[in-house]
Amino acid sequence: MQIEELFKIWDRFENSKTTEFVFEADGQKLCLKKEIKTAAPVIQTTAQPVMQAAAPAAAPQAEAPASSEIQVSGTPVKAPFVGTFYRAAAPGEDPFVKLGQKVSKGDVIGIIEAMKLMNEITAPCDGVITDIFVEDEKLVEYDQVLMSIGE
Amino acid sequence: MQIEELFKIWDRFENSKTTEFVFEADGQKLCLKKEIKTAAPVIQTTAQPVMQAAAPAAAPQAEAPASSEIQVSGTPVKAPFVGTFYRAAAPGEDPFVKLGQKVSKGDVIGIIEAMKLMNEITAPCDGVITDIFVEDEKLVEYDQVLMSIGE
Amino acid sequence: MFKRILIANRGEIALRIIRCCRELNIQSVVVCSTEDKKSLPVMMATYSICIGPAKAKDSYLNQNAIIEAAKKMNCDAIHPGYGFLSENADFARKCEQNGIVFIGPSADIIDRMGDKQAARKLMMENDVPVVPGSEGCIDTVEDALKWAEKVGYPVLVKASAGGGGKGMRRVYSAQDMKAAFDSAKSEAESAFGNGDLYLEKLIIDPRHIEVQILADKSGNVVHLGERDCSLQKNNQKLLEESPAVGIDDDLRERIRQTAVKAAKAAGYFSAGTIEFVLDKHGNFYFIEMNTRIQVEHPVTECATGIDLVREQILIALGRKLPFEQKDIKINVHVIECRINALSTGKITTLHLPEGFGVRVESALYEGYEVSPYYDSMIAKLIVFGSNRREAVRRLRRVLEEIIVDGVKTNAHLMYLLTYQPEFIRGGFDTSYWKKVEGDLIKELTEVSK
Amino acid sequence: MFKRILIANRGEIALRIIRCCRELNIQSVVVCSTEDKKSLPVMMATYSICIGPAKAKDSYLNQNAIIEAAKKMNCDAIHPGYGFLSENADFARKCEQNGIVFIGPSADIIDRMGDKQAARKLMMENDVPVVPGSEGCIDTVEDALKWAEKVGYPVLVKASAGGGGKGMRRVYSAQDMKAAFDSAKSEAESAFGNGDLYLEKLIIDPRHIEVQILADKSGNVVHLGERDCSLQKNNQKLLEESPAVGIDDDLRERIRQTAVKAAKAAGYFSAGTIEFVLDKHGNFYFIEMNTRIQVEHPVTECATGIDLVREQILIALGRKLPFEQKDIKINVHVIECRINALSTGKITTLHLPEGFGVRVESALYEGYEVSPYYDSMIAKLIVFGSNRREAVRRLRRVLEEIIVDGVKTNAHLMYLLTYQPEFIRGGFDTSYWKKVEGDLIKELTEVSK
Repeated sequence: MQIEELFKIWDRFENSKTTEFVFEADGQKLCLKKEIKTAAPVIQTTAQPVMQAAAPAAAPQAEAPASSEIQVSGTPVKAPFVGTFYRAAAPGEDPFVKLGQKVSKGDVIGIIEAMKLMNEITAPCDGVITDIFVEDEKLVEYDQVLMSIGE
Repeated sequence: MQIEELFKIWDRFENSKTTEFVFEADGQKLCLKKEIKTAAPVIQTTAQPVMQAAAPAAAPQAEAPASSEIQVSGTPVKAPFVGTFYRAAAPGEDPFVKLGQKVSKGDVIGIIEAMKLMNEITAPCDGVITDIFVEDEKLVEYDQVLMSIGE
Repeated sequence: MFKRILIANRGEIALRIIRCCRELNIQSVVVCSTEDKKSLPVMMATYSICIGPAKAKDSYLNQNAIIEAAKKMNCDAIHPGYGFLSENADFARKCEQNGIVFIGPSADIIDRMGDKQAARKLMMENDVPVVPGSEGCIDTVEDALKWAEKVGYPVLVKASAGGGGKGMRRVYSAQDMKAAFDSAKSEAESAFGNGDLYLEKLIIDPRHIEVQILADKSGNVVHLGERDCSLQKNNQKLLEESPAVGIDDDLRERIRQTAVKAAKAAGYFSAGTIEFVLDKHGNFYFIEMNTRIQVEHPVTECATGIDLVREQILIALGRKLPFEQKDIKINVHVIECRINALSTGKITTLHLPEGFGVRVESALYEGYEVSPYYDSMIAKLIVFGSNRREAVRRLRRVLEEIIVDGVKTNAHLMYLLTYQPEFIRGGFDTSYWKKVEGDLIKELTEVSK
Repeated sequence: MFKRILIANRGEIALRIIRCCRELNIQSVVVCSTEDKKSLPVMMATYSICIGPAKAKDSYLNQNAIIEAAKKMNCDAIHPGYGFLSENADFARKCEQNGIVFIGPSADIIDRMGDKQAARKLMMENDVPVVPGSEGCIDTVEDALKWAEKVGYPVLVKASAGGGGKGMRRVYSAQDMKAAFDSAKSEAESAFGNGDLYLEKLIIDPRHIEVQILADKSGNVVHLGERDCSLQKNNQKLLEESPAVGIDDDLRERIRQTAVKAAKAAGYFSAGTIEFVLDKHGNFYFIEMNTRIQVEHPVTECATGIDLVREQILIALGRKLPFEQKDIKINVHVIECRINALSTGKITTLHLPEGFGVRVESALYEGYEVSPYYDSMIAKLIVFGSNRREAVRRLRRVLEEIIVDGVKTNAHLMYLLTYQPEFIRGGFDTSYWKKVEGDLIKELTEVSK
């Protein structure tokens, strides 16, 4: 079997309802398996306007806040309001916290600037910084997950 | 087995209710498996206009053909075209068939009048009339179930 | 041209503005609450930004968060829609102070027209009729009787410090005056610690007629005809139409011209509405000016072919009106019917009507969750025809056609309304709904059996 | 007024007619195939009746079944829509014979205009320009050269008995004539057993301009302006607009008046369309008359405010036109874009655009199965604005907004088209799509990466 053929079969398998595929020939063997979705098929209205991407007029979305639909394992630290997130007290200084760093409840982990005021963001619990989702100086929206604190 | 042959088999498998397929020949082996859908929830668009019933202008629907969405147990006898269904050869005469009557394949069980022609409707198989869904002299639509024949 | 407009609103009006921005090649940033993250405006805008929790106080009314979002997202203008912050002079001023164009009139104009007593005074000075009232306070029953005799009964006795109906009495004849005056005075004293009273003519069951105005910053003012919004339940409009029927051309023209005069007196610019009450004798009185786009603006858009939101944006940019009064032609009859949710829930099946003479404004989609946090209006059905009869028939058709499964709506009730003789005749007043509602509900119950 | 109309069609046009019936208080009976039992027209009509299996030949083209259904359901008229039996004189005659009004012109008129040679002759007799052709057959190469010299090259050599391009040759200069003539003759002889040839002027890359006509049974004829339908792929229209751009008012008026003359010559009544080709020099020629409502009729409806289906029904009833030519005003630019399915399947998510200046005609709903049996057109997006630029921008907006998940469509391709300089300029001819399609597909592939 050529790799092109193999890929063809694999693509078909991906798009099929088949959950297991085994094929043996000429001393070669191909075995494909898929996990079964036990959840009932949810009909989701993902009504994103089709042409957004193609629109020549559309600007890069870079400056918009990132989607806050994030899988968080530990305790999430969320933005209490819209503003600019800073990881350090001043440019060039060390960030308040780094990945893997131990923190105690109440420790400052960042700053959100809104209406020209600097608002300290503190850890909601003791633990270890397991994830940092927002880069320095980025705009965050209300309820956006900034970091997560694990054990 | 050529890949075209393999794909042909696979397509059949996909569109079938078969959940497992194993084929061995000439040292080749093809094995296909599918998970059984435990009746996924069907989202039905029963988009009946809400106001039909409330519309003061709406006339009684009596003369419209009855919905042909009928649960049939035996062999259905369907209308082959639009027309008026008669259960007897002439008004006042006995109907061709009655409920529970034994019929043989080819027996006349009713008449559909269309374009001023009387068309005999015959039993598609031997059996017993188990259900009569359409009244005498009613308009029937194409494919509408007139009667059912059981054992 | 603006590069990017922030839309400080939600629902159908946010979508309306986003569509206009797209057509003007302007980027749109819509703000949303956590509740509205899956709304159609959020999906359709160039960008969206969540500014607070579900409660409007903390999101759509959160001035600081909105200004912050607009600044950080480099928006050069804010469109407030209707409701929420649209008539908040403080917010308009904050926009101005932060170098962001508020799409609407200036904060000063909003202030001026928002103070009802000052607005009334301004109108009187400019010969715009207002509901007749006593000049200053009336201290004695004798003076009250004298004033009432002059303007004619019925009259309203009102507490100067009043509000919410407290210290207010309707007086239908001279013999009831003393009792009403005394009880209003004592109620006002105990409620507000101030027993000052004044009198106003009571207009019984008036029609609600409003005139749409467009004015630019160079002082050009045109009217776009009137809307009859007399179909109201508890002061909430249910159905609006244009032109108003059953009034002669002379009166119609006087109402329209008075509205232009009022807008000029206010030094107004942007889209705005002058509201009048019209009594049975053809007398009309200024009530207030709405300094924003209104829910029922599509009625006028269908009647004139003029895109009001677009004009708002262009006026905010300082452009002059591209037409004069004589260019504005109204040749069709338009009716808008509001569809309100009577329960919350997920929309399971949705079919919005379409076709000749129909426009629908709605942010619904199949799967959308109608939320309890905001206004219950979920769709506006706008129909037009060459005359009122044609529009009424089309309204029936679209009300037969609309399907909104998953929540209860007022669509059935409004449908039954379209068969009421008084509705078909048109020209009913603001008391009409109250009279007919009971019958309609009864009929609906019978039909539903 | 008719009491009940049978609609012998499906999809969006059936829905269009049902809506009109509802507005006229006429009951509707829509016929359907087994495939269409869950269609929106079936749900929206007063009644529906299944008349045959999926294949159109046995259902929507089944004349006997349709007549039978109409009679048994006590319908007093049949509206054929477009396509299917709409231009079938036999069917119109059967309706007449069965005492059912055919909503369209008489069977005789359909016959007259359906015979292309007879129609051409009629037009010539009435000074309506037709594509110049030889009178009768041309027997020799010498006569062919002589004729071609007279009208100018290029010319078309055509077999009298021909069809489907057989026995047809394009001749661009005198030196190619002999070879073309001889080969066409022998091809015609072998294909049709008849070598008779005639010549016609070849119009290279014309524009397709058609004029909408309304005529009553009393001989009153008005035009409702022209439509430019030059954007075609393999003679299938993709986008239509009105008015046609890039032609001066004198020419525009001459085309419109010629169409009125043609309709009068045909003794026409009902809604109809006169199709012309327009060459680069401003010469225009009658091609054929469409004796039915057309797919693109909403373009004219949005331009004029006249409900064409309603007028068709009223004309069929014998009513006189309620307006004269001078009453018909066209003040907006309208564009219709057809959305075609490029694959079949179930619609999983649907969002049809809405808002100011937009009309959508479609029988889609979420959950609907797009069938392989019928036309691939699934929606028509009609936009209008005060000028073409505004309409184009609105078209972009609605193409950005539309969501039809579950099947592939041409929406993306049409969207990219709206950014092509030649499209933006307007006035392109029927060869334009062929030239631009490759680029658009390439661009689409790159964008999709």
